[in-house]
Amino acid sequence: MAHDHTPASGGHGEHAGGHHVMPLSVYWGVFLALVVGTIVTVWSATIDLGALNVIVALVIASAKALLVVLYFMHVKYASKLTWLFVASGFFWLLIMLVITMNDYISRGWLQ
Amino acid sequence: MATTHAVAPAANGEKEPKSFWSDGYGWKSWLLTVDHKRIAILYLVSVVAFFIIGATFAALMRLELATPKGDVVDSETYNKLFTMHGVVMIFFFLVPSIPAILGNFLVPLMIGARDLAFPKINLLSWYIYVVGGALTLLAAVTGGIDTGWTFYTPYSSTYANGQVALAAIAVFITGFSSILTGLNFLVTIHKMRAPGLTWFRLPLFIWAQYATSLIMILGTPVIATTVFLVALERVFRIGIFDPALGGDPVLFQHLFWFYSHPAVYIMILPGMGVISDVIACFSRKRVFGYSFVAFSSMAIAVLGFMVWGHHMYTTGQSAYASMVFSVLTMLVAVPSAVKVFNWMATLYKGEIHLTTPMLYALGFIGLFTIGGLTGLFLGIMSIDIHVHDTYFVVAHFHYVMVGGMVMAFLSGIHFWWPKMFGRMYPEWWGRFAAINIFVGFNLTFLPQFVLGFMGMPRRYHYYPEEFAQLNLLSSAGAALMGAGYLIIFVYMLWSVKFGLKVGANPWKATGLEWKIQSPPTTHNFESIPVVDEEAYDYGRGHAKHGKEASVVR
Amino acid sequence: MWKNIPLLPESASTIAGEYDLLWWFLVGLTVVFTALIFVGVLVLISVYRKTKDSPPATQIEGSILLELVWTGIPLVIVIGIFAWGTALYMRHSKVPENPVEMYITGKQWMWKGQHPNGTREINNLHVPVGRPIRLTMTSEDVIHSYYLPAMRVKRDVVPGRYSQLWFEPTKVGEYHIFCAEYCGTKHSQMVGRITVMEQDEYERWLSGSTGEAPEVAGKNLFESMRCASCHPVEDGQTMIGGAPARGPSMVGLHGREEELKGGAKVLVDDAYIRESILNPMAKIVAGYEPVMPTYAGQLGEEQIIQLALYIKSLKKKDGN
Amino acid sequence: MSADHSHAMPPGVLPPVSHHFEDLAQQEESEKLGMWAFLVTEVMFFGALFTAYTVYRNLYPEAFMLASSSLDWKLGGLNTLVLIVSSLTMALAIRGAQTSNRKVMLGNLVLTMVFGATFLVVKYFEYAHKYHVNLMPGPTFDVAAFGEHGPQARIFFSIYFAMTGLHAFHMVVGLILMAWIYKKAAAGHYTPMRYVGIENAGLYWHFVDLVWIFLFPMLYLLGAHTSGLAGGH
Ligand code: HEA
Ligand code: HEA
Ligand code: HEC
Ligand code: CUA
Ligand SMILES: [Cu+2]
Repeated sequence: MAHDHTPASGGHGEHAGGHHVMPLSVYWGVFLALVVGTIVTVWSATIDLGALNVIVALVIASAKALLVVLYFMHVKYASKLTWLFVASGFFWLLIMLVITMNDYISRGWLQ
Repeated sequence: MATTHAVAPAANGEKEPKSFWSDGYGWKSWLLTVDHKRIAILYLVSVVAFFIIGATFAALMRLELATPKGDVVDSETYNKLFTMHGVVMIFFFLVPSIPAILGNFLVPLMIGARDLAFPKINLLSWYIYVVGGALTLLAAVTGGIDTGWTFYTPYSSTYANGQVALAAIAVFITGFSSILTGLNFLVTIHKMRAPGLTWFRLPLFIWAQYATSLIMILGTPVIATTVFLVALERVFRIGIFDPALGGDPVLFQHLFWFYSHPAVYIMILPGMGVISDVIACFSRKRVFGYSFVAFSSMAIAVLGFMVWGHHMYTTGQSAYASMVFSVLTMLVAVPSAVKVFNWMATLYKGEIHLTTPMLYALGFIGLFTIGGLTGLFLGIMSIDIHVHDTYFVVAHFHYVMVGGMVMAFLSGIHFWWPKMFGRMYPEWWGRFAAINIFVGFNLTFLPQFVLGFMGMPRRYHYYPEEFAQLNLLSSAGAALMGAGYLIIFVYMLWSVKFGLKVGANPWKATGLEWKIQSPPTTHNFESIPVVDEEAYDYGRGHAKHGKEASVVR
Repeated sequence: MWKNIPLLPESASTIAGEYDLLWWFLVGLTVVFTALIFVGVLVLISVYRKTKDSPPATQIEGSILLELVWTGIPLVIVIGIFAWGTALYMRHSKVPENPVEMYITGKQWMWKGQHPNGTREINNLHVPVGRPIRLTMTSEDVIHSYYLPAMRVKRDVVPGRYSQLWFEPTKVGEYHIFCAEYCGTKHSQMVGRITVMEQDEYERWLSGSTGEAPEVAGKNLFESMRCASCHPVEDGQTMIGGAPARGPSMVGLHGREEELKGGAKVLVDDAYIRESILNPMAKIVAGYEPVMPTYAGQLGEEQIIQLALYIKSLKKKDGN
Repeated sequence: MSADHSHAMPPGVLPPVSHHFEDLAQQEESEKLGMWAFLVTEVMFFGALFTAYTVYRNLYPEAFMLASSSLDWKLGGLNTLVLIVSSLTMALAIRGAQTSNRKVMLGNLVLTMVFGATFLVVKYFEYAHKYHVNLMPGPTFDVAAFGEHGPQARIFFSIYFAMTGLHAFHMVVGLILMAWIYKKAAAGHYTPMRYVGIENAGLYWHFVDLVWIFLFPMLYLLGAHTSGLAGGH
């Protein structure tokens, strides 16, 4: 990656590019957003939106997950390789879900 | 870098050079080792032991099937035999065969590293493998399992007798061994390549291992969870897969094949990697279309995850889903074809040496082609309806797994044997056994294609009279093939002690592993090499005639 | 010795011919490519085999053109056979008009068959030649698979649901029935014979056999299981004491589009009737209360089939 | 990615590098990548259960709503918040390591463990309750509790216990991991120079949190819009 492995000899500072110290405000901000997200999830579940309920719940959960991954797990500042790994995890999960459901949903579609 | 290191074979009896073999002799030095080479040897011993067990089951099965009546064992025993044969051969022999033995030994050597990224985890994965194997054997002797290696519900979860839960747990545990190996390889290949060794300078064996590792870490967890659910269902009747409790047995098949189809590529990609290296070496040529061969491995790994439903055409899966699976199955065959053609092109204008590893490699090309093309039959919905769960399928997968992967395994083992042991096996016997196995193999499994088309279902203890002759032929072939394996077993053991000693590079092959002594020292490289040459750079001096005594001239 | 060894399966159904055509095409394809590769390899190794005075290898990097060719050709071939095979599949999954309906129940380790007139047989099936036969199948325990190699058909028989299979025999004779899905100890003995007969002979065979017609058995069940206490079986019928029926009338039910609570529509077929009996709450008919009890565990698969046949026999009278 | 570890590190300046690595950067990158690869595996572990969930939820929507309503959303919600807080403290602990603030690091590690344990205690009470009212799938499961939807509701609970059980197992492992990390942290193993250990433990912890973020609405809130937020009967 964009790491230049400067030999860190003195014992001060960061010796590799990935070590990014985030300001405290970011952590607290994310935390607050997660709490708000949880409350909104519960609240939205009580309103009858029909099929939309699921979608709303999933969208909020995904947004929360994204915040955790990007900030708590530092992926925002991580190498492309890390991005690739994270993305492939979710991509494969999607393969499994979508292709399996493809069978269940389309039973009886053709003749 | 380009200098050859081949040295005259030391006269027998001379003091052994220091190597990873001489780095400690006690049992502790083996059982607590973190050296990837020693772990590879541990795997070699245990994987071969499981092959012998699996082959014994096969021998009993073929003996039984020699006649239509069930005269050797009873039905229940027969069912246990093929179940154990499948489970042992797949989970304990073929899946770990090339990755865990050759991969462990070679990945660090080929990329110029001193070890895998996580040596302790590497040892751990061997222990997990051994525990899983021991539990499976325990299940076998304390009641056995008769579900078939596919563990279909609700038979496995509710109706089967025997130790299904224990076997499921054993498979679950073994999965972790596979996952940890894959994880280790992935990280090692990403992070520990020697300076100058860019992705496109890697041997194709490494590309194949990389693709295999991807499948291992992405697929194996799913089978682990799935068999675990089966065990839960069996013990607690939780209702997930049992229709009597509201569950859907077909969901089990989806989850099972989500892993088990990609797993068949775990069982072929490493073999393809071996074949690329062997063919390049014994044609003294760079592999034709290197990057296409490399990327086809990745294409197989990714596409391979989207075709699992071709095992389920007759289950009542929606016709639309079957269609999607069918077309993707067709697509995944294309990268395999690309590889076969590139290997053939590599032979063109080469300098071909028909050594033992090369014979196996050529055998692989032929047999894998037959196995793969008959896989296409099965991928077509209307055709599969008739031959699904018949001996046609049995023949198909033995062609790809035995004709393909086992041939590749034997090829690789012979090819790197001198590197692992510093000694050569007897070449004449090597070629003899190779031809013996090739003939015996075809005699065993070619008739099964015919049997399958005639409609003989698989997993049949009794079968109708009209299938008798072909089955007898198949059993005879198995005996012949068995003799071939026996020969290999004997001369390989012999060679460890009495084989001709060889130098660093008896085949005059390219690649970092051949630039260090045979067998390597514990730390592989005195100093980490800097790579400045392309993969398979056979044009550069290696192929020149030399005076050194080495097997390839 | 080899003279009387068959190497081909019998072909005795309308689809067998088309099936075999594609089959032999694929065999041809395989033989051609295998030959190409075997011969290719043999030629290459004999021409370029290292000898004393053979030239050193010529290093060739590769060729984009060739790669495209040998990616493209297999691609075209596989898409071609996919299209052919899928078209065949689609054509073969369409059931012809007016099939003879038969019912199969799989059970460790036997096949129970039921004819339209109630004749039952085990591990055998007698069918008339030249008529499409439709099998509605289910299992009482594990997954089995009904396999008629001579007809080139096979279908898994899954507990908890109906699966269907059809074929039209073209040749009088006796053929194998196999169970193709591994189902336990005697899987290999879960076999039988299908006998294809001339139509008149089939009818004679049918009439010669005794057996309560399934509708009659179904009618008895309908009464003994007290279905009749809620469901009218004649037009305009009211329940005891003149009360309105609690459940929908069974007259003309089969084949009708039923409107469900919530507005969805469902076609009443065997599977729906089966579900209504075993899991009545899954789909509630519009205008009725969900009061019907489940009969899961009280009725076997065969009895459910009899009930379904009885319900089917309750046709609307003409002119109504 | 980068294979250019050509320059040799001056030995002895930094914490010891394992023999088989060229330099510390290579070792750290490997360890982190290994953790990510492991998490990808974890996604697939849970993935199989998510798939089973999706299939059955699609097949039996009413039963799932009904069964879901008998879970106590308040406890589930509470646990969600508990985990979010523990994720925050985890992140702060790592920040403590990065900024060589030993007190922040150790204090937050303790908090993380406390919240993790809280989660498990709450979970224990939920499980115990389900056990007492016979909603634990198994021979004692009370199929009649959901009327005609009994068998389907059992599937919901099977999936509920499988998913939350696997998740709770991860929490237990996480706690053990944290205790170990704490020991190492207290012994001064983590410096701004080298803190992959605690960072990897953090990745694991956040991942477990992330799974719960999905589990909560999927399991606890399905029936809320029809039966209201009654919960917990
Ligand atoms: C090493 C293992 C391995 C490999 C590599 C493969 C490779 C393939 N397999 Fe196989 N398969 C198994 C192991 C394997 N299989 C096993 C174990 C089973 C049974 C499981 C059980 O039920 O117990 C099975 C079952 C199986 C089925 C299910 C059959 C059934 O139960 O009804 C199907 C169906 O589509 C299938 C298809 C394929 C295809 C299309 C390929 C393709 O990847 C093959 C691609 C290769 C080629 C096509 C050859 C090379 C090409 C050329 C030389 C050029 C010419 C090419 C063209 C014209 C296209 N396999
Ligand atoms: C890696 C995988 C692998 C390997 C290497 C093999 C190797 C062999 N297999 Fe196996 N096989 C499977 C994987 C494998 N198999 C799987 C997954 C199944 C499906 C299981 C299921 O349905 O669940 C299966 C099923 C299977 C069947 C079908 C059983 C049935 O459906 O009823 C048969 C039948 O012939 C068979 C035969 C053989 C033979 C002859 C060999 C040979 O290559 C083995 C060579 C060794 C010997 C032959 C033994 C040594 C010889 C002697 C000691 C001499 C004496 C021999 C005789 C008298 C015969 N196998
Ligand atoms: C207690 C009364 C009751 C009994 C007893 C009963 N049913 Fe029903 N049945 C109903 C009601 C009410 C409905 C409509 C609501 C629904 O779909 O569940 C119904 C619906 C049906 C349907 C679907 C009808 C349609 O119009 O779609 C079938 C088929 C059926 N029942 C068959 C049976 C059979 C067979 C039995 C006996 C084995 C039986 N019922 C016993 C009350 C009953
Ligand atoms: Cu029934 Cu096999
Ligand atoms: Cu497959």
